[in-house]
Amino acid sequence: MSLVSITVGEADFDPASLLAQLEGLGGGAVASFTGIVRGGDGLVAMRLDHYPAMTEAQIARIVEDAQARWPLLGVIVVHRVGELHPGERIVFVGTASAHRGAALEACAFLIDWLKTSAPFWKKERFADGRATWVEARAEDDATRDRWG
Amino acid sequence: MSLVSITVGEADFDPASLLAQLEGLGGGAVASFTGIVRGGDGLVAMRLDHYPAMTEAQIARIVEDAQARWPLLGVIVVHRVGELHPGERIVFVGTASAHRGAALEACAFLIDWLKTSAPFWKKERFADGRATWVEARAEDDATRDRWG
Amino acid sequence: MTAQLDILYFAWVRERIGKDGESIAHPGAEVSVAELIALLAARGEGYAQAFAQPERLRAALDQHFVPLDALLGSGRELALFPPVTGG
Amino acid sequence: MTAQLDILYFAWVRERIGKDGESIAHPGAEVSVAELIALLAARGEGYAQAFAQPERLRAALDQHFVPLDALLGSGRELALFPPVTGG
Repeated sequence: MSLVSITVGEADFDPASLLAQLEGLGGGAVASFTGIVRGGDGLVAMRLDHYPAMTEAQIARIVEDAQARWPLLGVIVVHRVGELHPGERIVFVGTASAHRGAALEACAFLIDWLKTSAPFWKKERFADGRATWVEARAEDDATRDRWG
Repeated sequence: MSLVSITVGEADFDPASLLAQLEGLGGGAVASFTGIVRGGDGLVAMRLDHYPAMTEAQIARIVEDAQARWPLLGVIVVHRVGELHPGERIVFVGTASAHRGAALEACAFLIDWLKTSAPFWKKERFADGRATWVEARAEDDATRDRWG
Repeated sequence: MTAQLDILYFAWVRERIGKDGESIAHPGAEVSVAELIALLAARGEGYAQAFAQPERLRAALDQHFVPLDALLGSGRELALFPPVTGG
Repeated sequence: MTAQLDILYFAWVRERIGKDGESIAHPGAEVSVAELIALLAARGEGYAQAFAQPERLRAALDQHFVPLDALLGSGRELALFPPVTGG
């Protein structure tokens, strides 16, 4: 049995308590990634839409893929939706394993797949009034595809 | 200017406050790795020795190598020494960047190099009274060397 | 009783069409997602704009991603959207 | 005044020799780390045990890692130890 926790919602989260859960699983290695709304270019806010009926199930599939590849003691994924501002957290991926390579690689795998294969869409709003949907980047697909 | 913080000492640390420092640097990506003493096999305690006059300078060289390879906004390394017990944290590596690949790869690079190229030595003490120096693993050198 | 197909729209597909989704009479198991998109594109101005470049669309059938040449089969929920941009 | 070389021992090298380090008269710039290890091995039982398998040793000269065939040069501090096991 390993810990799997997937949360999709508007609320912020506390990376410390998530890390503490992973540290308590008895493995020697905990890795994490936190994505944050970047400011600059006049960005005022970002809105994250998603496909509620599908999102958590799809993230669970990605987590299962990671578990099939690496011996993981725990995986925590939190993905926020709704209105977010520069400096706010968007996403957290944390992994625990007995092996540092497994924890680090699974963490990178999970964020690469979340970016390209979970039903979220970002719309950016700028100080000059523009509001545009973020375009998917071929580079992100290529990064994901290196996992083979 | 980027944040570089290197701490070597006996005291425990709080990953949350370290992550908070990295999250505040304005990048979109924060990655971390925490190493923890694994129990099992009757391990009672571990002692970490180091080469005080060299340790921080050597870690600083490893951090400089990482900065030369990836555009990093911040790097925090904490490595504990002295007596540690199962479940206690040994090491923390945290990175911040505008790019998730840079943050994740630099984090993995730093822990791989810390394992193989910083002057620390672990001695394990077991319930049956044995106390043995941990042997370096060729596998760790190979993992480091994949960074080329 | 005729089977229904629930269609959901996300991101700029939703904005251009002006609604979150709709139910239609199921067009048939042998109809592909791409063929359905072509049918929908004829429904009006917003639809035409949303579906002008099918290569920019992605789809999920019963909450699993599918390629646009997938057949609707016995699927009951089809979502149409641009490539995802989460994370 | 004869130059000194401070030698430091870590981990099982320290334990076998039974001390943290010592100062010796600098053996000369042209002497290699490996040659100095061979000299030290003759100092007694603990030294002989610590240095029985030089291939298991690593070295740092003035706080930089060096290979065992490095020359001491004008180095003032030599540390001898097993391969590191931090992280």
